[in-house]
Amino acid sequence: MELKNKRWTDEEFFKVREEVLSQWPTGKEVDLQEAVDYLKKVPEEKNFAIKLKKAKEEKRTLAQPRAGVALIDDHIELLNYLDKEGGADFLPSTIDSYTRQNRYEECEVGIDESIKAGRSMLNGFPAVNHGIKGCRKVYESVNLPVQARHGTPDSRLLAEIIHAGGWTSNEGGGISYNVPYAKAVPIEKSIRDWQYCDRLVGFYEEQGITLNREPFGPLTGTLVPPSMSNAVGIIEALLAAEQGVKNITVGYGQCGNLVQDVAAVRALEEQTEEYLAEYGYKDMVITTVFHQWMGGFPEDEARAFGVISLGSTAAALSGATKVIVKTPHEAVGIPTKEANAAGIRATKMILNMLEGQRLPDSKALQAEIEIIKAETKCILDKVFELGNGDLAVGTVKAFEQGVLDIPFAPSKYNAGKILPARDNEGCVRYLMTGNIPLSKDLLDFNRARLEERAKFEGREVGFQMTVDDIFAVGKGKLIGRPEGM
Amino acid sequence: MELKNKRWTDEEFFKVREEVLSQWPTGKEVDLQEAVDYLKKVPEEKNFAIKLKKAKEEKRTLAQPRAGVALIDDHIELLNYLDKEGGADFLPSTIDSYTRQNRYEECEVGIDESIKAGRSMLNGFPAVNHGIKGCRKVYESVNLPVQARHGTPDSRLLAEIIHAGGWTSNEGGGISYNVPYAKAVPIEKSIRDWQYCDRLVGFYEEQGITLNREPFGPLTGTLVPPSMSNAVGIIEALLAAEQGVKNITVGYGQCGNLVQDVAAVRALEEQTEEYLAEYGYKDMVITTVFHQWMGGFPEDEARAFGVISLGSTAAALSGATKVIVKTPHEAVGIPTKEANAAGIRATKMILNMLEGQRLPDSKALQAEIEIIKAETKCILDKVFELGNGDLAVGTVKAFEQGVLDIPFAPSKYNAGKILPARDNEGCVRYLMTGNIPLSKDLLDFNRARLEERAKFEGREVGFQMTVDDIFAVGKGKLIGRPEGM
Amino acid sequence: MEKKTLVLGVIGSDVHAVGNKILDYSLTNAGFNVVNIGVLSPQEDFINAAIETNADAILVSSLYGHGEIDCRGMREKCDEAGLKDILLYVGGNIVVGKQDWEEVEARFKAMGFDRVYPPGTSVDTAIRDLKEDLGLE
Amino acid sequence: MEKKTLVLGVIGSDVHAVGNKILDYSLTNAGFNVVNIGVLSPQEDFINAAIETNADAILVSSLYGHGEIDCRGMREKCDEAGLKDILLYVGGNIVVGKQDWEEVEARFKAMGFDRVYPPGTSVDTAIRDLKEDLGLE
Ligand code: B12
Ligand code: B12
Repeated sequence: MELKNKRWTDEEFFKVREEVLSQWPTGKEVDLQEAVDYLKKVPEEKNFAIKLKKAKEEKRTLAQPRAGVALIDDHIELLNYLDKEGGADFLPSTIDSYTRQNRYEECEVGIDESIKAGRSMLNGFPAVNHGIKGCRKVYESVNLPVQARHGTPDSRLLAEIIHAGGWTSNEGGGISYNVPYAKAVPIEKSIRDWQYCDRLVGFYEEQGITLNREPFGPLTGTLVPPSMSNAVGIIEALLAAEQGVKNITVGYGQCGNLVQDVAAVRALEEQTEEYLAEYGYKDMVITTVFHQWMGGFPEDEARAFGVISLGSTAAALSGATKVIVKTPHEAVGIPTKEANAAGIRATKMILNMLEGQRLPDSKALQAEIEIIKAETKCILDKVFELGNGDLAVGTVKAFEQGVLDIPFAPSKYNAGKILPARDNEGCVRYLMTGNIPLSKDLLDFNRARLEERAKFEGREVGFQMTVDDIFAVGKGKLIGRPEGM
Repeated sequence: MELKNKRWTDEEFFKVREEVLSQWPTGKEVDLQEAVDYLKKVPEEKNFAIKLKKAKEEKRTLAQPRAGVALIDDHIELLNYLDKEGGADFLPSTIDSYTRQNRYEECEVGIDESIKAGRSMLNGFPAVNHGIKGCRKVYESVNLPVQARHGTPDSRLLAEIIHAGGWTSNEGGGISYNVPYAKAVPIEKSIRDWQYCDRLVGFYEEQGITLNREPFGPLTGTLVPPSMSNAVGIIEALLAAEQGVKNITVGYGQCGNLVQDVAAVRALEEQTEEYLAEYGYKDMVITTVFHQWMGGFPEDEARAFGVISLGSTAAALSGATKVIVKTPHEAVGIPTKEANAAGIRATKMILNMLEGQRLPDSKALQAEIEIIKAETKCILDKVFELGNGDLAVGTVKAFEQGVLDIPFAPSKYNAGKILPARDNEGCVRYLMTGNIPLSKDLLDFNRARLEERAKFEGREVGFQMTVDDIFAVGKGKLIGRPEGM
Repeated sequence: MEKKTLVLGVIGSDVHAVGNKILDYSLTNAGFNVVNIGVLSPQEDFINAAIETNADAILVSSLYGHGEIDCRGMREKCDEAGLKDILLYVGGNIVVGKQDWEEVEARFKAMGFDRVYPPGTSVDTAIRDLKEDLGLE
Repeated sequence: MEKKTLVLGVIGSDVHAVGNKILDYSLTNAGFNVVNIGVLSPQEDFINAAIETNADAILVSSLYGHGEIDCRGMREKCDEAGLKDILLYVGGNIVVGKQDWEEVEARFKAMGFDRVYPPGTSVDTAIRDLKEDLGLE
């Protein structure tokens, strides 16, 4: 089957589906008609898509943690703790790393060992192994909408099981859950596999059940220039819409300059809507998610609270619909449930205090929005051009040619030619532009902003800036200035 | 001696001084000439006034905690802990409540009991009782500038001792350390006593030693409308300048709406400079201090970190020169040194990340600056009018007539006729305007903003809003909406 | 219902006025006759006001940390003044720093306070307890 | 100075690539010959690379929490493969969650790792230790 950005026919879908469901015994439990009946009974307040739509209408920013452990009962206890003691608005189920690699046998071992050890030996919830029954038990034992959060290049079986299990949102996408999460999965393959996940959601939509899909905005979480992650988000939204997805949350990972962060969210929301309209997708519900700082954290918990809080502030002021919450344990290891709840409480304190407040419109904000949109458009134009109008084909070629290029990604299908660095105000800019097709004006703009910093710091623009910037937040600063500045 | 806003003659000053120094035995140790020689040796980096001036030039926001215990060695240990483990930029010495009431005998008891108990039985450092020697020991044992922070209507002896003791800043003022801190001290008396403190600083200035003075901006810390606290700050700056003070830090306590907070700091700085220039005071160095939320805190430490962080963000974005730091223990009790240092670290993380960033200029920001300035001018015009051009006299009369009126103040010399409440965006507005002389436009503006909230909440504008707003932050919100909103 | 009289104030060298004003407003609203002696009040002022107004209860606030010192001997002084068994409540931030609440409560109960309230106590709690202790409703 | 060869990689199903790229860059800059096998690398890949390049040390990164499982038996496999006494370092976030560091270090030393690094270890520390252990300078 040739890769194309085109809605799969039922024939195509159901043919592949047979194979997917046979990948692990729990696959056989999925009966779409029964699942539709089950999902029809999900009350509005436990439907991810509907709750997001409402939040957008009410102009509120809602909070969601990350969390997942190996065993069902422990996982339920964890989620309810985050609801009750943290005040979470949405619940996650972070999936373990073996499931992400489709290594379900190893999950089985992890589950057994966890039972024996009396504590989780997996870094997440192995949803495929627990099957529909396990997922439904989770869904039925909590009071909030549940989403799968992972990093799985091939998430087809997982998607089947979680949605039939009552989880009304799935994070990921053919680019965002491949390039940062895999070494050797061809882009072509992951796009196709995510078309499947999207088509599944489209199928449910056609049955009158709205489910949410969320491209993973932050990618490698490390100094990704906003226009690059926005371009990826928009592509994934378009690909999803083509398969019939209606409720999409596009995402962005905090960079740290407040104006750039707000501009990025606004540009992302506006351009996503523009592109979806341009390509004829109707009745779309587009919301945004802001990820608190996704790079290296400071080890000290008080400083970590500072980082978490600044992210919450930027999220609120940007008007994002949702914010993904970090914890004071971030730099060290998977958080205890207490640390996780503390992160949510700090976040919600700020969201509550800033409810209804926005960064006022200003020349500076408009200028940054314009820059991000212009850069994004340069990239997207070229992607469409490379695909002769087909976005899926264009995306594959764009990665081959480094037109799409994610900094610090492990994937061998990623060119790895661009390098980011902060300018003198802390905005993330392109230092090495590799093959990204920015106009001369935009290239000059990026360069000039970095030269300004270089001058201020009395050194050359160069990779050392990038390295210093990567360590900066962990060391308590935003910009990696030379020692003693 | 009749109260007038006029520089005291040397004769007047030295006559009163005799009496002041005899209030407690340690007073006799103060020898101005010897003190001048001592202060001349204070290196620049340990001089509060100079470090503030530099920070302003470098456009940086520096952090200062509050802290003080009964015994000298413990106090030194505490301060050095806050420097090393917290990263404080300035050190405080919070003075105990007995000293604030000039009850030095009780301090003596408190010191003895603290020695016996092996822990501080006083809620601050009794600087008068420890005398110059004690203060110098503190100054010499730390690496940062030291300031006295208290709440003392009559701080004359305290001022003599701390400045001679090497502490290069004194907080307070004739209004700000009376009305929120006393029940029965006439405004006339406290203004006169603070003229003394200011004249002392003026004397040092004339000897070539620059010392910092800081009016206490937040007043009762509870929903004080920015124009009221700004008016008080400007009056105290003018009164201080008349006595020869050159280096003044005007202050503001966070209200919670980001635009209003930034506007308030900018209006305060600009108007203070304008008024000082208008009344002919030259070579003034005006800096600003932003107090993190001064009202009731949430008990939960994670939420408290949120409040602290939001305050740090507003401080940084306003461009304030200094921020006064709260701690995660705020709602419960005097913090441990660990909690205090944690508050500083969270604060500095944010200041560092936002270094160089400002809230961009915008229509909304300009509009709020204009409102605050206009309200402040209405109040100040009337104060000058009441005093027939004499600010000191005008201030006394203004309190008598409720032209100056601080919400929730304990002083019987305060009219207590005004009531504040938040508008629908969380800005603090005048709900009951008592006798403050706002123009019709401004009265209408305040009313309209509150009506907007009332409509949104489906209830009447009224005192219940004020009550709800007082509890709101402690309960995790900014605006005290009716239950379930 | 019969109007009960409460003496309200902030003890010692303490100037925290906000809670005091709110308590005054809310207790009055709840139907009590509130005699508010305000901040910076010594024990004597509470006792004198209670005698003068024939009060049913004394509500002591202490916020600033010296509460333990300021409250010592208050029950004895009440007894001496003839205010036998008058209801004595205390609340606010009654000790210095974060301390174990059970211990703090026990210390103040041993001093003769009938009810001891931790930081953040809501006015509703106070009203409920007053009604119970004064046999209202 | 003689160029020492290091094998560098991220073990197991772990995709954290940033630290790996920084280590590669900095260790190369510091004069080492770095053979970087990248993320998602099984034990075998480390060992094969070390044999092929006649390496002096193997630097294992593990960030994602499964480090303890992924590293088990690595020393034995090295021994079997004839990499007798090759220097074995491990670093990153090598266990799940916040744990007592002394215990963690002891566990990995018992597994045969020569040096075990806590989260947030700077590259300078690694370079200093490598120079010491490899007898450089
Ligand atoms: C960025 C990041 C990501 C990115 C990674 C992008 C990419 N492909 O590289 C994304 C978002 C994709 C990601 C995914 C996940 N992550 Co992650 N991630 C981080 C984060 C925030 C920063 C890591 C980083 O880049 N640091 C900067 C670099 C320069 O530092 P470094 O990696 O620590 O390496 C330095 C030192 O440690 C040292 N070092 C490292 N190895 C070695 C070895 C030797 C021998 C020596 C001497 C030194 C040394 O030198 C390096 C350079 O100075 C950390 C938390 C943190 N540190 O703040 C979490 C963290 C590592 N991630 C974690 C987890 C659990 C995951 C996920 C499993 C689940 C999830 N939460 O989504 C997935 C993993 C998927 C997988 N299969 O691996 C956990 C690990 C928990 C644990 N050990 O208990 C962490 C600690 C977060 C947390 N507290 O939960 N992550
Ligand atoms: C605002 C404030 C101030 C303002 C007060 C303005 C004024 N004149 O009223 C200013 C800035 C002037 C101030 C000064 C000081 N403060 Co102050 N202040 C606060 C703060 C932030 C809020 C207090 C408040 O108004 N809360 C809102 C009201 C509505 O609540 P409330 O007072 O707690 O009262 C409610 C309940 O407690 C309860 N309640 C109270 N009393 C009683 C009694 C009974 C019987 C019952 C049933 C219920 C009850 O009902 C009330 C209504 O719901 C608190 C910390 C906090 N809570 O977050 C610190 C706090 C009380 N202050 C503190 C201190 C130390 C001081 C100073 C000594 C030193 C300093 N840091 O500058 C000076 C005191 C000067 C003096 N001599 O008293 C400490 C006390 C420490 C301790 N106990 O260990 C606190 C806890 C802060 C801290 N953690 O360090 N403060």
